[in-house]
Amino acid sequence: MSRFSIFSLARNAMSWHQNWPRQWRSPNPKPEYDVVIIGAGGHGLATAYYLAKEHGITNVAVIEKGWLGGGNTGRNTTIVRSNYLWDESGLFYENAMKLWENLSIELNYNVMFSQRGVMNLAHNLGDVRESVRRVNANNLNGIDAEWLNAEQVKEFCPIINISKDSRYPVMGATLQRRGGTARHDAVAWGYARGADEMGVDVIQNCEVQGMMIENGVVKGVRTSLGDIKAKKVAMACAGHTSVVADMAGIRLPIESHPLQALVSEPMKPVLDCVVMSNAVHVYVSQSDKGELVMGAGIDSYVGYSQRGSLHVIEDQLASAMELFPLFSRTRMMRSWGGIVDTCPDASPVIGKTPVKNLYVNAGWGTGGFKATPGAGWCYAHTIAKDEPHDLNAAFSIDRFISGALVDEHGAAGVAH
Amino acid sequence: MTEQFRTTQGSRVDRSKAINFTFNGKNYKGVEGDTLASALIANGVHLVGRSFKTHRPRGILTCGSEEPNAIIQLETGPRSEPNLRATQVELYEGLSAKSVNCWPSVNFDIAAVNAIAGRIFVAGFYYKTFMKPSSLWMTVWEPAIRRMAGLGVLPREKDPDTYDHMNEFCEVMVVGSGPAGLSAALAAGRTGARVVLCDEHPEFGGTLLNTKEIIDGKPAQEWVKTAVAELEAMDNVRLLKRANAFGYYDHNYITVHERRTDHFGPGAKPELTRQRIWHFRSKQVVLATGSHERPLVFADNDRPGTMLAAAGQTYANRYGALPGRRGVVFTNNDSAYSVAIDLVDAGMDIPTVVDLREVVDGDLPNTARKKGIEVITGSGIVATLGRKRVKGVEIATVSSDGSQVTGTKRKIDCDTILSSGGWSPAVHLFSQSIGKLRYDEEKVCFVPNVSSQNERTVGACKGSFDLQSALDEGAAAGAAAAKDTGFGKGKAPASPKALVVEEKPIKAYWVVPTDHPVGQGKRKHFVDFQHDVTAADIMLAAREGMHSVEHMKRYTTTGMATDQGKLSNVNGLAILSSQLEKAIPKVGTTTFRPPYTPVNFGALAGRGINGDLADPVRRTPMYSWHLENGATFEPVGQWQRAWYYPKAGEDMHAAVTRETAALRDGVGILDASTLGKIDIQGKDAAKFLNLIYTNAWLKLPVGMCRYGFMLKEDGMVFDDGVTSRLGENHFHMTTTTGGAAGVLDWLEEYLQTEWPDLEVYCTSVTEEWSTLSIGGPKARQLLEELAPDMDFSNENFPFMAWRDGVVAGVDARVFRISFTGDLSYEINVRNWHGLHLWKKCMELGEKYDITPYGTETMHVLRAEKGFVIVGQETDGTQTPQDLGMDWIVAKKKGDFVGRRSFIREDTARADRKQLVGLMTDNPKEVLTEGAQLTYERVNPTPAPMVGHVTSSYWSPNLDHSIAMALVKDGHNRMGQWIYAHDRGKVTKVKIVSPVFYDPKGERRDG
Amino acid sequence: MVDNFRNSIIADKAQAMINGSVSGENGVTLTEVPFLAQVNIRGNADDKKFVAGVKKVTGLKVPTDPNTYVTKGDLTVFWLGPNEWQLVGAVDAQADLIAKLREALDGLHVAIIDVSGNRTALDLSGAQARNVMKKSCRLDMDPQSFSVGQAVQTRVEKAPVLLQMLNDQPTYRMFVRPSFAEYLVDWLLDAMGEYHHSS
Amino acid sequence: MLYIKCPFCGDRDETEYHYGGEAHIARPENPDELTDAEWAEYVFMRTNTKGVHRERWVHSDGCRRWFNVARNTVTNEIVSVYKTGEKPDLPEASTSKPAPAKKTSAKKKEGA
Ligand SMILES: Cc1cc2nc3c(=O)[nH]c(=O)nc-3n(C[C@H](O)[C@H](O)[C@H](O)COP(=O)(O)OP(=O)(O)OC[C@H]3O[C@@H](n4cnc5c(N)ncnc54)[C@H](O)[C@@H]3O)c2cc1C
Ligand SMILES: NC(=O)c1ccc[n+]([C@@H]2O[C@H](COP(=O)([O-])OP(=O)(O)OC[C@H]3O[C@@H](n4cnc5c(N)ncnc54)[C@H](O)[C@@H]3O)[C@@H](O)[C@H]2O)c1
Ligand SMILES: Cc1cc2nc3c(=O)[nH]c(=O)nc-3n(C[C@H](O)[C@H](O)[C@H](O)COP(=O)(O)O)c2cc1C
Ligand SMILES: [Zn+2]
Repeated sequence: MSRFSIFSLARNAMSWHQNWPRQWRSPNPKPEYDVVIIGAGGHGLATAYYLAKEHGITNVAVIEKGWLGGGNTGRNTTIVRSNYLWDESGLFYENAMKLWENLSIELNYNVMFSQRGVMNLAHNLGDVRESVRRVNANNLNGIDAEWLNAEQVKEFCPIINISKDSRYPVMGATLQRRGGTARHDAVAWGYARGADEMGVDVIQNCEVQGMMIENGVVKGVRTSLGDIKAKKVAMACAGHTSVVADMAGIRLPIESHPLQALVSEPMKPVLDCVVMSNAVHVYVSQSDKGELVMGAGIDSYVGYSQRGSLHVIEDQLASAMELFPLFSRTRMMRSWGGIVDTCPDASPVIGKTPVKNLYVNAGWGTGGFKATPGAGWCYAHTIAKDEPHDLNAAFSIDRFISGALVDEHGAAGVAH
Repeated sequence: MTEQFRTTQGSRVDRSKAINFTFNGKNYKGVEGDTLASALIANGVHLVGRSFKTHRPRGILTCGSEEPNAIIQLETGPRSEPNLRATQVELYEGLSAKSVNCWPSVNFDIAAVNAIAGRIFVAGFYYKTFMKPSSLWMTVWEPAIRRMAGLGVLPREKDPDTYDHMNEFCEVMVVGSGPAGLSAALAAGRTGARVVLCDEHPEFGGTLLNTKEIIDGKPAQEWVKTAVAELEAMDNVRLLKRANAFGYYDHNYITVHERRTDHFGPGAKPELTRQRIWHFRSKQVVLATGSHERPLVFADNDRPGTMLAAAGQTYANRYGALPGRRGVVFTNNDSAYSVAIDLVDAGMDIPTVVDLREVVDGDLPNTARKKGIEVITGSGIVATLGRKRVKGVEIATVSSDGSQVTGTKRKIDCDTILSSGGWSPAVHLFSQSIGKLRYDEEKVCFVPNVSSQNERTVGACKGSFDLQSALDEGAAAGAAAAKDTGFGKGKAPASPKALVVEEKPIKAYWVVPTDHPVGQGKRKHFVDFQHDVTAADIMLAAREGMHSVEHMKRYTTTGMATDQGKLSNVNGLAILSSQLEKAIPKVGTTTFRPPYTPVNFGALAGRGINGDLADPVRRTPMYSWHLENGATFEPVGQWQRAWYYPKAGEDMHAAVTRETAALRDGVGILDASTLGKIDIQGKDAAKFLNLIYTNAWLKLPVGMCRYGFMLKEDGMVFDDGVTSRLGENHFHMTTTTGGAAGVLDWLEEYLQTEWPDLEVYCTSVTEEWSTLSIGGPKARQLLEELAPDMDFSNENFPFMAWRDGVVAGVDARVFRISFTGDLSYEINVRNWHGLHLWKKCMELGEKYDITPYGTETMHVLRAEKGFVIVGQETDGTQTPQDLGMDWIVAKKKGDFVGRRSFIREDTARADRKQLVGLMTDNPKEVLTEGAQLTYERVNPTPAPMVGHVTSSYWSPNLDHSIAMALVKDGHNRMGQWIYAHDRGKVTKVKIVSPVFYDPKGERRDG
Repeated sequence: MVDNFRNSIIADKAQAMINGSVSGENGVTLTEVPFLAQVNIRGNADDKKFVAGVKKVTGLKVPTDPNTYVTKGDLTVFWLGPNEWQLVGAVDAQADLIAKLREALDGLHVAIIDVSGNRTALDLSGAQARNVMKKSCRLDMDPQSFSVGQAVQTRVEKAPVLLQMLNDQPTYRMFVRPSFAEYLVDWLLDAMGEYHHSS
Repeated sequence: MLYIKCPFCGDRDETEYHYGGEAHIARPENPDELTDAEWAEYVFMRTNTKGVHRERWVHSDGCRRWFNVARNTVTNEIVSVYKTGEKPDLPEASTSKPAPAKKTSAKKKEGA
């Protein structure tokens, strides 16, 4: 693989860019692998990358029914932060954050991780209380977090309306300065390129349609391109986890829902940070190309349609206008949906399953993009060692039996 | 300035009505009926903008919403709007516009130096660089990229305009008003069905307004006129112009964005909403959305003066504006010959048509030849000359497979290039509704194949590119659609006869070669004009492994600009397909998404743009009194509750100190009307309560009340409240303010789905009652005055009892319950009596110095007593036991919702986080709510947190701060000292009972 | 008789409603009809005793067709659901009605609840009323779908209402929770603004 | 936005309803007899069907009745609406359904 840099760019420019190699191959599946990962989203690809890099396991296939990165990885609002409430989550996401901070260099792929600061607004006394609680929890966990009062909010983001007469007055916000956004596609591509280089087969347009299970042990997968044997199989298929788990006879505490996002036409920058408000269902940033990238709410019902309802967008924009009156004269350029896999406690599941050598990584719901490097890293450990890493031990399916949920509704909110 | 390029006759503009406008600071004249684009063209202005990345000069390319280049900023001040397409902006007197994304001016744009470094700026270059050192990314590179971002500028002021929404139902919705749409609307309208016809354009007629077709022997525009007149006369037909059908959603839900006033100029019609979103539920839909002409991808194909052929025809025919003096037409199909013919007729010099096909012998080419136009076959434009305007073209014969230039170059002088690469049906709405497409090899385009909803496509949208088919298919579909909704017999009315000119097949030709291999020299083949994506970029993406069309799109950003690929998508995927040597249908299209044409945020927000209309503010009957008496308010869900009532000069602290003292020493009054109230009756009512509350209800005597907890099945507390037995089979339940609606839905869910055999009816009576809580040692005295006929003695009206009576002259139900620990009564009267009772209390209570108090004081008072607030002490992870309230969990009554969860491993743990009180060493120090707790003072990071402060107040009655907290193993740690952390500050605190005040409950009875 | 202790929660909106109304042929008016007697009845329409009992008191058979109401004199019975009805009568009629209903339905599984204060009523009337409703409600308001004799529980924008088509003027009567009344009035007045100017 | 026919009131927009999750998960009669895992099955585990999904809705802003909807979760086509207590056999959804993956293991019974 050729290294990417300004020098290689200049060199290639001389030859009219004719000599760039493929960033990843399109291999045919081998009959057998040590590990088959189902789903080439950010999580699946990162898992493959760390399996190879950290654990030396390179006889790995990532099987993707569509195009790599085309699931939620390719349709999310790219907010990255680690300021979760509970220790289990805070430490998990902080580990991911640390990986983000070095990811471009690690992958030799500019994922444009932009630490422009993420603000979560508080609109009532309950929000304020919960925000302060979270800031304190973060600080004690070594995660950067600040509480801003309304005036400080305005200072940090001058276009926000903090009028007390507003329908949703801003009473303050938490701020994580290290939070920000990343270029979602580049994350998938960078991991794919990195994994491919170490020998991982990323097999696209190949759907897993069944599992081979003998005596409670997984032996491989049945795919649209034929059967593939595997010593271990790892699910990383987000919204489709229940469908794939069902092939192994496993039921999960997961429901899939449509979640929408939209972009405006590109404009000169007016918003240089990320603003989220769970109470009024607004989360928005402005990309380096100038579009406002906004997440809308989740549709209430189970859905696999990658589409959502307009009224969700209309309600959300009405709220957004109150916070950002100047958005009125811009235009929505495109809207789309993803299928998010939600868990009852708004926390993910990463760990072993009742079927031996079959692993699950799911339940990321509206917020798993930020976890991508960390989830891949922990999941790779779990698969390689057949036991969870300390950082993801709390996120086993068993917690639904024991009752040890990690309830992040407050911090996870509607979507982000 | 005069309009040098305005023709003298024909066209739909009114040359007698001049309109003054300015563009980039210069004054111009246009005429009525012009768009900004046509007026600029009439004035010979072609350079209207700069491209996104490399800031190359850009000219007007199209005449509709598909325009990628002519993007402008309209007006200045609060009504300024970024990124409008000049091709859609209707001219009005005084219009002022300027180019976007160029500095200092469109003529001299400094960022155009980008183009010089352009050899490095290929697709995806930014993924390959700017990585090291990482410190520079945030400080240098990203800010630099960001400075280049965006097209127009948002006004900073609040939008002075208004927007609204309309909800409509119809039998047949027709989108697009070309010949196909008009025929469909006529056929459906004549059946009497409710029909809607909408079109983005300011006039109905579609392409018939642009061309010179003949219908029934007369100019087609006469047919349009009669058709529109007939439709206008039908009561059952709604006609919407300037109306972009932007979304086709599930269940035949179509959304339309209508621009109602923009064409009058900003602020000209203040009484009208500026724009409107229509929500249509249509039983049947006819899509007659026409097609988009595709540009040919040839070397230097983005110089100003390059235009789509049909757009040039439209400017001449419809607007009387010639695209130039001398033009070369470049095509791979017959339709462009009618352009050449019309332009010659309009007075333009069209010396040549360059046709990529080797054999060209159709009727239209032959007519063109007869007009003296040279037709050069098997050839292409291989280079263009000029910089800010085309000066000429170089043409040569090219190989039929597109691989190379085969002949010698010949130069033709011209100022305009009119290119046509064929037509792409506008299948956007069809695809949004999940219709499946098929690739038509002969027509060289994707056409609708399988519908997924009640919808039909007709005319050019279906790939039927001739006028007669459009008319016939429209009529048939209109009639059939109406019939499917129960109107008419389904027989299409005979359609008028179009003059049909046979067209010969198009030849697919995706990239026209030039004198160097594509991408390996200075000439660029643009595919996405706004985003500067070239054929070479797409080829590079393919080489780098971006084989999916979706990867190619994202890597190169093809189709991601404001036109959403209306012109570029098919060319892009075709180039990818040839690069991969894969058939076009195997490569496929990217996903079509709403909106068809971008829609203003303000319009989508509708009247909700005014926040108070976006979300109701709910008010109690006493709200006006609170407001007049200086209350501050606290939002609780949609409700506004009085928070505290500061007197002159008081801050919250002072007000709350005064209010709490009043209640403990005298009498206080609180508006508690927002509590949820549910009437529950039926012979199984008590049994039902037993199932949904944790405690026992069968034996509660009539006349008495009881406090209860509700759990979700996971065993965690989700609502609480006092429920009173009104009769043997009749209860009155109260819920938290925020929980009211959810609790009722939830009760009904269990009743209707789990226990349908229980005879119980639940009905919301939340707002039947206004609720006033009157508490304090003097409450009884006041009550006795208010209700002289009632007996308030402890014996006859004990704690946790209720009585009916007349209070202040009106019927009331009085509950003796207390959330403060002091003697307290909750008086419920009809909603409409609430204000009266409140005022009466204030009047009679004056001598006791009655003090209204708000939610803040209520919180302090209840915290002094250790009473929990669901949502403050709880966050969905607490059992009643965690809250120290085992007593509320019945051990013997059997099952209730959530009970089974208690014995799970984690829930049964003895050292869960439990509710306790906290006392600071320093009595004056008030902890911060949300402070985190640790057992040890000094901690490593991450620190082992053992809980947090849920409530914390200054307690004037105790002259000491108090706090409640959830602490791991707290119940076993009474008396221990632990540490509270709030943003760096550490406070030592002692674990105590959460009941701080009157632990024996001696104040309860007054 | 209206006792003078009563206050409508939107009393202070009265002038705004007058100002916001548009007179004339093409107009639209908004008025409050406060304090109507309202009684919620739950019961089993298949039970003849129940039907007869209600009929005895009101002279009306409880409607079983969805989204309808029946009227006799001052009394209207609305269908709210398969086992739920709302009786609306003249101001102050509720006490008497409730007493009689309780007596007539004694022993049956019913609930008879005074909800006179639980909602107030707004009348939107005039030639433009239908357009105002179309701006506000996601139901088909055209006459072939919603006509006199029909009433639905639905939402007018974000306010839950019982919406009655009272007459062909058309007049729409909206029974709305008092806490939402001010919002609803503001919403409707805002929607009426357009007709105010263009008459 | 879905357009759902309440079995009592008729066609109404989605905004009048609340979604109530998967239908036909009966509450266990004797929770005490269940293992923790069986209880978790009832409280948390869901079929999350891709294809025709039977689910509960309540007509919150209308008649307040709970009822069932069988809806194709891919196309949103509503295959059937029926009252609580009923469970009709259903015709297949008419529009495109993704091929449900072949099952190699017996599917578990719903509920506990
Ligand atoms: C609109 C929206 C906004 C969001 N905003 C944010 C945000 O701001 N911040 C944040 O942190 N998170 C956000 N999220 C969530 C985030 O996108 C996801 O949690 C995360 O991307 C999940 O990554 P993944 O790799 O697990 O899943 P995916 O990227 O969805 O990958 C799963 C892959 O599995 C494949 N697959 C499924 N079934 C099969 C099969 N049978 N065979 C083969 N392959 C299969 C799929 O095709 C898919 O490519 C958002 C999500 C959405 C939809
Ligand atoms: N010679 C050729 O090859 C060729 C090719 C294409 C079209 N044509 C001609 O074009 C005509 C086709 O007639 P037609 O009626 O099918 O199409 P049309 O192009 O005449 O009309 C389509 C109309 O729909 C409008 N529209 C499209 N999408 C819309 C949306 N989402 N919302 C609102 N409006 C929308 C367009 O603005 C346009 O006015 C015929 O006269 C045919 O001869 C010829
Ligand atoms: C962060 C982000 C930014 C995006 N910006 C744009 C954009 O500028 N232009 C555009 O057309 N689409 C943009 N998209 C949307 C994509 O085109 C696409 O709709 C999305 O990835 C979902 O894929 P699909 O629509 O192909 O299903 C963006 C998507 C994301 C996640
Ligand atoms: Zn209903």
